[in-house]
Amino acid sequence: MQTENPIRKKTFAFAIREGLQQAMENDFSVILIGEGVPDPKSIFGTTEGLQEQFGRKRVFDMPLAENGMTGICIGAAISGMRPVMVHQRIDFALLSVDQLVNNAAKWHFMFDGKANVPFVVRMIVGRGWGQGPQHSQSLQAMFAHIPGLKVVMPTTAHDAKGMMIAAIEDNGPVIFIEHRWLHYVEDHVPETNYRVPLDKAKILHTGDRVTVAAFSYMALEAHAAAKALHSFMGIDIEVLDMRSVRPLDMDAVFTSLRKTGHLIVADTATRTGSIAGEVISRVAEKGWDMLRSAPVAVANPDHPLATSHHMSDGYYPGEQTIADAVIRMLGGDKVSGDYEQLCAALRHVGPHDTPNRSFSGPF
Amino acid sequence: MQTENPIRKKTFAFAIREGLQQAMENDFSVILIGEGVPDPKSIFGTTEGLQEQFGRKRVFDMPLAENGMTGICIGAAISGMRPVMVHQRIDFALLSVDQLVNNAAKWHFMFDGKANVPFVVRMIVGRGWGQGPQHSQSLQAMFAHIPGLKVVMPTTAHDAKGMMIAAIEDNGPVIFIEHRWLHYVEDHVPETNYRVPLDKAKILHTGDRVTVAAFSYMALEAHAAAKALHSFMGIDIEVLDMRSVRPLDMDAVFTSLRKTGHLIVADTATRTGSIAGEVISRVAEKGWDMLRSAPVAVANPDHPLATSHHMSDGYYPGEQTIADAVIRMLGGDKVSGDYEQLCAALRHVGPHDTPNRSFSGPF
Amino acid sequence: MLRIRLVEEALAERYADQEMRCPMHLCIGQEAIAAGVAAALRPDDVMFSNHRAHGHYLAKGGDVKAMVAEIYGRSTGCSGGRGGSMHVIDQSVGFMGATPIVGGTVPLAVGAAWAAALKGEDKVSVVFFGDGCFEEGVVHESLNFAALHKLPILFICENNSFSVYTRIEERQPRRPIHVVAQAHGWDAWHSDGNDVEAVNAIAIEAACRARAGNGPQFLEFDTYRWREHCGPNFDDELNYRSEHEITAGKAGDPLLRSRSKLLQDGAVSDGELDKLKEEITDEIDSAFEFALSSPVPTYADGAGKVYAD
Amino acid sequence: MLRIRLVEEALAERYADQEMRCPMHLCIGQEAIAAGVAAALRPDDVMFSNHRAHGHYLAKGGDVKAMVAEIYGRSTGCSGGRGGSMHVIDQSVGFMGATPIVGGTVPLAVGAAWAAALKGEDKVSVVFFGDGCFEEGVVHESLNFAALHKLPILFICENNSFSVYTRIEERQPRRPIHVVAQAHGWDAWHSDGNDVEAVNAIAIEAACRARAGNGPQFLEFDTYRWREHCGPNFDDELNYRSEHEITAGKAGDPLLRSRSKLLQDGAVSDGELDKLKEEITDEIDSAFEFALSSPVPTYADGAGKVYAD
Ligand SMILES: Cc1ncc(C[n+]2csc(CCOP(=O)(O)OP(=O)(O)O)c2C)c(N)n1
Ligand SMILES: Cc1ncc(C[n+]2csc(CCOP(=O)(O)OP(=O)(O)O)c2C)c(N)n1
Ligand SMILES: [Mg+2]
Ligand SMILES: [Mg+2]
Repeated sequence: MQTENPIRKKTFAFAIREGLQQAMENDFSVILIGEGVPDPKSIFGTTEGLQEQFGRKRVFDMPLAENGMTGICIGAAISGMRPVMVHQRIDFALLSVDQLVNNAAKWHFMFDGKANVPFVVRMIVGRGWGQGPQHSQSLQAMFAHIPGLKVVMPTTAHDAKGMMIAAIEDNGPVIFIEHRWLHYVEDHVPETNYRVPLDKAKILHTGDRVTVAAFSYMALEAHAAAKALHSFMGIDIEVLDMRSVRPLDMDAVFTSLRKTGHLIVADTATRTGSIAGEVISRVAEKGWDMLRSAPVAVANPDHPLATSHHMSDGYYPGEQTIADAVIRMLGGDKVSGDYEQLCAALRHVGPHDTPNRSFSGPF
Repeated sequence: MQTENPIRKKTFAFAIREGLQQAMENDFSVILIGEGVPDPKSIFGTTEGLQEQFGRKRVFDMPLAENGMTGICIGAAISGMRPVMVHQRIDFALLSVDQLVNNAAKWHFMFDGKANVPFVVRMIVGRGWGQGPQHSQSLQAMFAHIPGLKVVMPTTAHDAKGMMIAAIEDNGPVIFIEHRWLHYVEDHVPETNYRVPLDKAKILHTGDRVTVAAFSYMALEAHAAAKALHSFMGIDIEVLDMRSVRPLDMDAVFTSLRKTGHLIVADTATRTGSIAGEVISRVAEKGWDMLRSAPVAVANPDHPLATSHHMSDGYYPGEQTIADAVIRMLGGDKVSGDYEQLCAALRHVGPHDTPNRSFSGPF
Repeated sequence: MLRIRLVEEALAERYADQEMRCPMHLCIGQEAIAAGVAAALRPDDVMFSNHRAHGHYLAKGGDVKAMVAEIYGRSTGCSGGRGGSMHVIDQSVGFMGATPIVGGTVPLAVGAAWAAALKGEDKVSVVFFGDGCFEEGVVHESLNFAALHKLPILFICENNSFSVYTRIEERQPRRPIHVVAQAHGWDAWHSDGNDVEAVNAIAIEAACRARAGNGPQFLEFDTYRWREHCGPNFDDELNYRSEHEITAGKAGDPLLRSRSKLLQDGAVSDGELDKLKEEITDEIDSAFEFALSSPVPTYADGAGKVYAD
Repeated sequence: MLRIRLVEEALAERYADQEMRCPMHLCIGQEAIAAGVAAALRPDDVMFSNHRAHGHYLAKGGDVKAMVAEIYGRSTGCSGGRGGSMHVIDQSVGFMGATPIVGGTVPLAVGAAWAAALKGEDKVSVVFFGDGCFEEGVVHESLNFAALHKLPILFICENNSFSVYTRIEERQPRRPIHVVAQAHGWDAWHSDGNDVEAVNAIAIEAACRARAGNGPQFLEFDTYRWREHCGPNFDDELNYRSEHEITAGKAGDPLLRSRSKLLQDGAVSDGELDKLKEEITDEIDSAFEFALSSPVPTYADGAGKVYAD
């Protein structure tokens, strides 16, 4: 007789949906809105069936009016609702920066705590299949600069569900960023109604040679690099899935650095002004003595992404980039047979511009 | 008989006006638009008389419609005009982030260089007299994260004019950020039509003990600290007026660091996700060997500014903060009589929430 | 109305003391709109406002002590001193907040109406904004959504024909503002905004229609700002409006008109009005006393509460 | 019209080859609007478009080779391969650019009209957008500014009654779109968008009025999208629109209508039409050949030109 929970493998998209569903079951004030929320594609499956379950009074489509609708959600939030809004691409959310920054982030502060804005804004980072310059931006750093906003980027399906529930229960605005390629990735997703804190990193792979603090999809890339480095070169790096962008769990980074003394930060954004830079600067300021070498950012190059799949091939850093950075940092040699084996293992199979479905957790 | 140019002392606001004026005289395609541009207060005097000189076809007021008007300027720019737009507060420009980021920044790139967007957007950072949470933000980091945008923050009146002319002549979008308190500050402003590059820092004070890379108004604070440190404690720090936020003149920082080995970055923004962090991270990554101690960011605390003048007293770091950071970094002692003299010299006279008019250059 | 006028005149008078260190937009001359609309509302109806908020706040029943203290930057202020004149709030009377980003609160008011509709509450939501604000796209997005869902909301457009120093003719084509709302499917109303009875009559009917499920109501009221856009003074010397215009504008004084009407109708006597004025003056004096005697806060008082618990 | 249809059908057919690796929004069923409007324009009039741009680009005279190569991601594409289907440009024929942020190009078109007016050029500017786009605030900001300055601009609203899978009734109150523009002071026009002659007649008159200084013109055309919102296929199986509706929508086929009309009028013969089709098919084939035989670019080709020289 099996008493332990079996592994319940579900995709990140499923986990988001289940998190939304359970949060809506728990609390009648949770409402869900976004362009396409109730449509047949249901935001990549993440809102499937929710209108059927919760009715048209709680699950809505919306006009194309990002700033206005954001303000409307803020107005609803200070009136006792807990809205969740979805943007199919984070690029569209740029239209609503005014309401997010001037109102949502500051309402609680500027009215001396007299009102709360419980409001979750889901933003999806596009990648692949010619997303191009206006559908592939990864703009977490813009939002993370703003006091009053929390910004999270769950990586695993497990955390997606738990952080969704926690974000909805949070009494302030939470920018909830989902990397499009994560939607396909499976993990153990318990059926229970659980929370994952919005301010804690998690160790994906334990090691004592180099700390890799990684965000969102890059945490998967780092994890794959860690496994290959372990298997083929006997190098154990510590991979932190940062999970939260604001606040940053610097304690977790410092704890790991105390062991390793070496830091790589892997981000999904363009390098300049990125959150990777922010982590590095905090370590330089407050963890100077822990560092035994120059820290390294692994991030996208400082230009927009061209649409052509030929041109996007080479834009994104990945497992190999991270593994190479580790080896370089440790002064390792790249000509050994071990290294060749590692490269062979990490070599990408299939097209570069569709999600690599070999990632499968559980993490 | 005097042949050398005499010092022509003019305010930063005057210099902006003269830069605009000369650029408009040079090139008929330059047009100027913004809420209040032709009104009696003429954007703090920076647009005074320009409508009279250039007519109502080139100098405009505009409706309250930041995103739309930004798009309209972009449309005019790709049609051969060189628009300059003004926001009386950078906070209002948040409404136009979509057009700036999705269109202005990317148009040249995404159409393979087939079109240019020569477009200067002036944004003014508010401070003092109860500007409060929605009128005091300093959001350069948000814009500096975006490939395709140039972002500058001139400090001196001399540079304000020269960089304005250069920005208008640039064939791409330039975010031109003016700290409100700089408008009053005088400097030598030649009458000639000159340019100051958009990508170069400038040394305000030479020294070999600590490098202070400072932005905008903080460069003045750093300069005052440098003078006091020199006079009272015999410490010579090197103050870099960074002038440009994107691109960052890291060469200038590295050149200085090679002498000093110590870095402080002084920014006008809230700390997390700031450009101060960006500079530090780049130094940590690429200038690791030059650093002899942990770098330090001097920036605003990570919360919005309360309106109350009682509460804003203590929010902004200043000369004293920088001087203290220098002394701490050098392991200096703060109990000496010299230090007390320095503090006395730096002690603020008059209200903390109005510009300190004792700053007067020339730099 | 008289109360709003007297409070603002007192603020203007004492502004020179340099203890009210924040931008301040007075509504002197425009009081009838705030008063007439607020009198048509129930206590649990909700209200949002903009940078020129004193009149709205007071008309809805906001505490005058807390407002004055707010402007003085004391923790006893209605926003704990964090907001100043441009960010006032008194949720206990349904005044949900005012902020100075033009257009910023318009969708919030729609959101409050939406929340009321979703919860089945018998409430209307009201937002005040200016003619300039109508140019912001977010207002149109709000018009669309409110019409789509037939929300119980009143938009009150105070058309003083200026945005700062810029005339409406420089900013908008020559068509009445309310016709645009009408095109979006709103009920639209337009009247002299300096006639408090006319304002009130319209507001009563509009609120009634909104409450009865007839959808959103757009009320455009013409009025005139007497003093400078921001600050306590007159600004006639700037010459952006002619002496003639200013005189004509002030001749429409809503207070004077309402006073004559009341006296003529015999609704009140001169003596009663004087007594009322005295009472209000006392109230105001004690509000200023309250503000000035409130403890002086420090930086730390304005540093926390960035995130809700 | 036929050319647009044939090009898009060829794209749809070959999309399965997985060499066109980018989002693609076909306008099959909506061609009459692009064709009818473009035929009313002069070569130096300028045009802007959105995510569903192929028809507009081709109708304005855009190079078919360069468009196909663009979709294939080659450097020989009209945007050097950087844009794909959603960002096409051909400035040599006045096609100033298309981008997929909904509403993004609307103010740009107004800016182009403004520039033309400032320079005294005898040009009109045209922008195409959908019924969904009309909900974006930036469109209203654009309406206001264009009306204020009486700019020579045509807004072409292609009302296919859907935004992705969402019906207009879920997004907007029940009022015609063009009446809102009218309220802003625009001349407004409305007609069946599948009747190319009607579209053309209106566009000619509107362009003429705009050019003559009568200010901005808003043209709303009703039409129907046959295929999925994004991608090459039909999506009837998703059941967000009824079989009946789809059949009725397709019955309005602008090509069929125009073909019958032309044949009936004796303007062309069957044989001439067949020949035309053959010519176009040849042109299309060679466009695909061109695309496929263009050199394959690499990452470096898409990395520079971030800043203008
Ligand atoms: C988004 C934004 N743009 C500009 C401003 C600057 N500003 C403050 S009040 C104002 C005028 C608003 O005019 P109107 O809406 O008619 O209100 P009024 O001042 O006449 O009451 C302006 C332009 C702002 N606060 N916010
Ligand atoms: C600002 C923004 N919001 C959302 C989207 C996603 N999106 C792309 S096309 C589209 C539908 C637009 O509908 P409509 O304007 O009617 O044009 P149609 O597709 O019907 O031609 C949406 C919602 C986007 N690209 N940009
Ligand atoms: Mg006004
Ligand atoms: Mg449509």
